[in-house]
Amino acid sequence: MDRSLRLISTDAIVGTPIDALARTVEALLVVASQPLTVDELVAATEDDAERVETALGLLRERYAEGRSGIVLERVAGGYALRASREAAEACGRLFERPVERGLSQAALETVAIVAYLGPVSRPEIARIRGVAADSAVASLVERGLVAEAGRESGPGGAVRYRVTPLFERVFGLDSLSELPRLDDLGGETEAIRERLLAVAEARAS
Amino acid sequence: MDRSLRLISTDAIVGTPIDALARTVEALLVVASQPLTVDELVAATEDDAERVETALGLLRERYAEGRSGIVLERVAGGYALRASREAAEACGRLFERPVERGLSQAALETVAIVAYLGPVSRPEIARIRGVAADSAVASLVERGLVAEAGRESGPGGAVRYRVTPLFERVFGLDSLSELPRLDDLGGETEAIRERLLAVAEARAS
Amino acid sequence: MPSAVRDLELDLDAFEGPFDLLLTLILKEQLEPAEIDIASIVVAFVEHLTARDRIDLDACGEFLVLIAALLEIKARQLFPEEGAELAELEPEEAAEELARRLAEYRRMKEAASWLRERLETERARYFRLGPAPLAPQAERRLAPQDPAHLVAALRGLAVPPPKVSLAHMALRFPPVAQFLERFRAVLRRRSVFDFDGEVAGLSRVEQAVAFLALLELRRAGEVALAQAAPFAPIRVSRHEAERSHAWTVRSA
Repeated sequence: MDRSLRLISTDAIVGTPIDALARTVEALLVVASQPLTVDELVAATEDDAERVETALGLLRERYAEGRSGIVLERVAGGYALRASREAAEACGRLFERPVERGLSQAALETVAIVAYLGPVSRPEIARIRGVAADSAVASLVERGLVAEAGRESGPGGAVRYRVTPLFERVFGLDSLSELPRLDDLGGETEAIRERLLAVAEARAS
Repeated sequence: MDRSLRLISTDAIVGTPIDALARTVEALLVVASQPLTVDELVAATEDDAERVETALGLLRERYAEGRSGIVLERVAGGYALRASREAAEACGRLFERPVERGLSQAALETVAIVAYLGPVSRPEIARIRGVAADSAVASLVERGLVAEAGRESGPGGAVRYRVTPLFERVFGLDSLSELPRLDDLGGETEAIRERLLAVAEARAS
Repeated sequence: MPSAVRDLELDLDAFEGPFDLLLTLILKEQLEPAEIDIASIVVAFVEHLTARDRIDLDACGEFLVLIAALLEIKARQLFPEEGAELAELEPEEAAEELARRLAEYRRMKEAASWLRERLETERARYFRLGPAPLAPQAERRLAPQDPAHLVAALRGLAVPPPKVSLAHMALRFPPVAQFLERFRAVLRRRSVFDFDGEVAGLSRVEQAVAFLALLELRRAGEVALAQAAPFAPIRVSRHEAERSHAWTVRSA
């Protein structure tokens, strides 16, 4: 392979030493908020793909796990800089959010329905609450209080949700059987469901 | 000064060599979305301020303009990574500059007032500029250069505005105290007054 | 006859064209006075004057009157509450205050041009806007919660809805025309009356409709309105140039 020869000749045409190209590539990567593809790097540097790959190779050595706190990672969409694993704990502290004190009314109603009637689907939650449940469910899933639990039977059945072990921990319950009883609403799951749906219908009419 | 002694003893307590701390600091800087203050770095690394400053010193040498495509700079009261000036052209092909579309004269005057006199309310800005400030303020807020900062005291007080860390970053200021003193900017006022006087004298003669 | 003032060509941020068109648009409320940079108009006029050999005193006088009127309109719109404040100052104090503000604005213009230059010298500054591509996700952690809140939320959903009140359906709006006639009748007897006194004792809805009628009369030029201060009594007087052609009810 005439690799060294080719490198020299390309250098002569483009006029940028490979380490200067590598500096430009690392500069592009530190500004990017998305992984950059080789094509994008080629377009931005106005250099050729092979030389850009060579520069990326140099940078992968310099920004390697264990050697540097900044790590160059090859991901699905291209290349991106990330924090080293060694620094994961410190990064976790940087991104820690203060503890939230409570849940919004919408979230509380939704998680209560899922806890007592689950597994339930979003359409059913929406029917009981009288408003679309999409964002409330999504935020509960994101917080890890609620998770998917299969689909309703039949073709195209809606996804159903149940509460998670994190929910039990946050509400101080050893299991769902410790949920306070709702005898005034009928006590049993089916009775509570019918009662809530009946009220929702009255509200809608 | 017992600096070396102190360094060794701190090392012994914390147990992290200074280069490992520097790696953690660079990792934090590469994932942060805003400049990080020494205090924030101290909290995230759980190390002490003096050692964090030492690590930052090492990193400023490694990530210096001309030596690296990634540059560590002191800006907006903290530390942040940016692309080297050398790579500006390549960056320009791939990214928009934070204030790509030129700021209008109205926007520049408004942001100057907010930077020098902030927090200020829209009525105060209008009073100084002699024209309504609503659209200029709205465009600055949209660009992220200006943000709300509470209200004037008293019921129904007007919203007040201040400049953001992004403003300092875009203009390359470590803090607002780096803005030139207004007295030093008054040269043209004097020139105008003199010109007016000259015209008046010419008419009188 | 061509006028040096009214034909003055202007090129402002918010307007381009002759001065008299600008005035027309402002008087027709098609242009916001607050958006007009009056200093630029003055500069344009002074430049216009200096381009000539002799001073046109008539033009200067006309210009002064027009620009003063424009300034007053703009000032009233910009600082409705401040007009009174400045009016309380002695002329020297007011002039001093005005000079202070002009100087402050001049300094801010200087600061703005410094910022413009700075933006130019910092052109090469590129940094990331927004989160890093592979940054860790911020974790949202919840404080311990009380299961009783779940119970309260479900009980809230199980409360039957209250009977819908239809009371507002009975709300009747009296026709505006009724108040138009009433106010006209009052004005035939007296040249001035006090709005608040006239509608005292009426329901809030009736008062609101009466106020609409008042605005209609004002719009048609049948009455003049005066109010000393916000929330002060509104004085209604017969408009001097009362229009003879009868007002026909267009709305209501």
